[in-house]
Amino acid sequence: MRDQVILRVVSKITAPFILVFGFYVIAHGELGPGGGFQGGVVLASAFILYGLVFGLAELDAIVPRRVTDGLAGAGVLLYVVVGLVGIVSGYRFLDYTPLRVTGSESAESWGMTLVEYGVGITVASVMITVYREVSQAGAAEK
Amino acid sequence: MIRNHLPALIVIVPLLVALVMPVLGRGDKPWLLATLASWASFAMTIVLQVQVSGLLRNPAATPAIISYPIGNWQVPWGIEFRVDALNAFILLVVAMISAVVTFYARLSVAHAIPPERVRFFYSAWLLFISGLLGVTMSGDVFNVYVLIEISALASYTLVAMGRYQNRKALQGSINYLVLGTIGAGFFLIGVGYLYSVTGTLNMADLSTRLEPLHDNRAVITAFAFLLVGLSVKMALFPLHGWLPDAHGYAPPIVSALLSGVAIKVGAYIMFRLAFTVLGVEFTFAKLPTGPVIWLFATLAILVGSYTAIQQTSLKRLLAYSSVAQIGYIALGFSLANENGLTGALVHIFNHALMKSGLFLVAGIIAYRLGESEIGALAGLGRKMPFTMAALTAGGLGLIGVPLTSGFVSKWYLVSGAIDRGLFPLAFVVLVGSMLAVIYVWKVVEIVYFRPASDSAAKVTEAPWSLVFPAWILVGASLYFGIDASLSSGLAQEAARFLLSQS
Amino acid sequence: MTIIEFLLLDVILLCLLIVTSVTIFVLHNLLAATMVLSLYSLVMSLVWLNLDAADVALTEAAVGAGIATVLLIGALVVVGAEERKHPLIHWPALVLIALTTAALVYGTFDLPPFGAASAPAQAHVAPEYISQSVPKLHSGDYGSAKNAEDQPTSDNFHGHVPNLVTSVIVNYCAYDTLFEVAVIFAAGVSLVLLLGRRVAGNGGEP
Amino acid sequence: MPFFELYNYWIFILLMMIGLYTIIASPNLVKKIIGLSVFQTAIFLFFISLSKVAEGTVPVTVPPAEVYSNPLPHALVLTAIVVSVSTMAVALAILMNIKQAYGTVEEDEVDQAEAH
Repeated sequence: MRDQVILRVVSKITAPFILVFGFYVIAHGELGPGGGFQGGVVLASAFILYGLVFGLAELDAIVPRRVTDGLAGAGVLLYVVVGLVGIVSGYRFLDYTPLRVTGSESAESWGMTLVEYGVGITVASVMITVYREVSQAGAAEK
Repeated sequence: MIRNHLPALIVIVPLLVALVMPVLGRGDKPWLLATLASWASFAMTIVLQVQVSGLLRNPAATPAIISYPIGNWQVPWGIEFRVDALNAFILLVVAMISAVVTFYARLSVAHAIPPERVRFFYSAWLLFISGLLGVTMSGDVFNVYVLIEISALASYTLVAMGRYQNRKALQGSINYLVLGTIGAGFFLIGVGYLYSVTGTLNMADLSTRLEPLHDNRAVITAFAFLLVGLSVKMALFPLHGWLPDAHGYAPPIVSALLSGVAIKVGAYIMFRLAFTVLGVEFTFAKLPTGPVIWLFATLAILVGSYTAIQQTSLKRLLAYSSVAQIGYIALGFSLANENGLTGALVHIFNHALMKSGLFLVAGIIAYRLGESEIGALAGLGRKMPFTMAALTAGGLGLIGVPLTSGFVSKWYLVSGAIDRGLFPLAFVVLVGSMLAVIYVWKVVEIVYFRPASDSAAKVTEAPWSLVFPAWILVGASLYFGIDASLSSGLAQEAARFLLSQS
Repeated sequence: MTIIEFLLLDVILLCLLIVTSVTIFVLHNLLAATMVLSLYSLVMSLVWLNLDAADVALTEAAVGAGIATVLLIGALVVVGAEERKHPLIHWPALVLIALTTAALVYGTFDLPPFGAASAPAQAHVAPEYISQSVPKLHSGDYGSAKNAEDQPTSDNFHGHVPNLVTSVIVNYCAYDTLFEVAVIFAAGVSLVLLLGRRVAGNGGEP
Repeated sequence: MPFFELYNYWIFILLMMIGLYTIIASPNLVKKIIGLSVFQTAIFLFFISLSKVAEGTVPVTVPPAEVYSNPLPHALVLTAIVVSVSTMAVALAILMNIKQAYGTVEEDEVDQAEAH
């Protein structure tokens, strides 16, 4: 598909919008349907689209394997760290109280937001890894 | 501060280390971190055991129950970790075996897995351990499902890693996956039925709300499905079909943890549901659980031992022996009296030591010889004296020779059967031991009384970093055969706790 | 939407589910079976939407009809898309299924009626999730199950998250969710272990 | 009439059994994995059926409504869906390895290859 100029241009233009939409879905989870998992899938789809159009090598150039490997762990790590903050500040594991936004009536907490982003990061990186491994296995078969 | 958060930290430490594994390089660093994490969990488990057990406090007291509501949400709304005499004991077994096996893993993994994958291997390994530790403590039935699934998912992959030695590992892995997922599905249906009639997922809350519902047909169905699902996970006959291939062809350290610990965790959940959630009254008086389980337990002991005799591969022999040993645990469960339960629980402890030790020995043999056919062991008694002594000592434990820990468990089981007046069951335990004599002797005879083949002539003793951990486990199993006061004391405490729940 | 409309839609969609699932079994072309599976997922997500589970429906549509389909197609490229013909009747399986069905149906007779507002699942625990007034404990200590310090505080969590499902996921069931993400991570690690990097000259490997 | 009270549960059982039958009766391993997906999704249908309250609405409080369906089973199923798709990914990866090692993904052919 590398010769398809329209595809190349369109996918380059849409990728940032898909990314923004992904973050929107993650952030929107508290208000309506959506959340970390769904948003993560959307985020990954931007990269997968890029990989489909420009090939795996190009995708590796933008997001090296080490980055996705690291981020896959980092997302869960963010989640665990939010949990540990609860312990360190004298509450229990996964207690979001210390991460509350002070002065906010709705008692919205950073904990919930960070946790959602943690989920999104892991889901997105694993989806990219899955796409990579499966399409590589398919390419090796040919 | 740490003292108050042990239930959360025991699970989180291995998980945390698993997460950073993929960014580590090659070399020994992944192994070192994994070992540190598993020993840290083990150390915390010991502290937790002391906090819970009445036996280890001075003066001896009744065992405590520790509740750790995660996120500080009040139970039953939030998820709770609940540690009592029963799961503190199981937790100790899980953490202890994981720690020793991880310590052993370095050379064995380097031998079995391509170097660029080793760090991912340890990542999956720690996720497996973390899941098992979590299942043991969780007080929420759906949380148990999620944790069972994470440890199972990691173990499917770990089993498949045996393909570098034998492609049959892949077949074993996919069968394990399909059956394991169906088993988990059945468990989930049971959870759903219970939820629909009680409206709760918390085990303690379930047990109070189920009290008036013992005649409810949905509860009976739920119990049946939970039992079947868990029987798949613990490989109770006739649902053991996945075990021999998965345990027989996985990398040795994976077999050690699967056979020693993973199937026991399934058995633990069965104890938990039958005694503390549904209650003795419902499980054993209202439903014919006792006879059904002892029927299958008997068949497991006889068929498992008999099939073990016919095996030509050491690891498959050990795998079939595990089928039989799960039979003993189920037998003790079905007796539902103090001696029977003590026997089952102490056998969980003893068998974990023996079987993991023996799989580590099988790993040493694979490391030195590159195969695990029993015929290849001929004459190794002189070439690898320490390894073969461990093999023999572990084998004697499987038989249940006096002064080994296997004897202690069988003693309790036989007395439990006699207490109930079920003499045929006591007889089955004895027949099982006779069959074990045959399969153990088959190996020992080849090791010590056959001349070494040409290829074996150059074999030397394995490095101490492999032999020593194997001997820790086998040695411990010998020690707890001679002085069983600690192991059977804790098991007895747990058994009394279970019987006091109804 | 009236009850009748709801039931009608539910029944029609459920019939579609039966048709698609049987078709999946009968088809010998695995690519076709994959397509029908994604149809099954889509219909299922419509059923769930009809049953008020918008979040789940969205996820099922993305996962079942999206990710699972892509995964299956990727796998079929490698393993081949044609299933060998086999007899459709498998007696041991039929016996097993008959027994399982009997056990499950036996249990349904004591389940609360479908949609009942008085069912235990609706009456216990759930109201506090919906009003987001779950009591919160105060201390970080424990000693025994009934710790005197562990009284609910007046400082309840009155955070109001409009999406109640998200509220349950990230608050009360946060631990499940943590391990859900860990499962995804485990799947990623597994794929690297099982498939990874077998093509020579790949980048990024140290 | 029990039918209208319970039919949703019976359909879940039927779908689950079709999935289970596909798993057991198909010798092709990919088909088994597809069957597994049908089986698991049917169990999720059971949980969602439990959450439904007649005349209830989607559990989102904007705009406010009188009756909401129960959000807890929704949360459980979300978790379970993710677990099931992860299992499927691992299963398919193992199958690709089996194809590489044995040249087939038909169960009986794999068994035969091993017997020789």
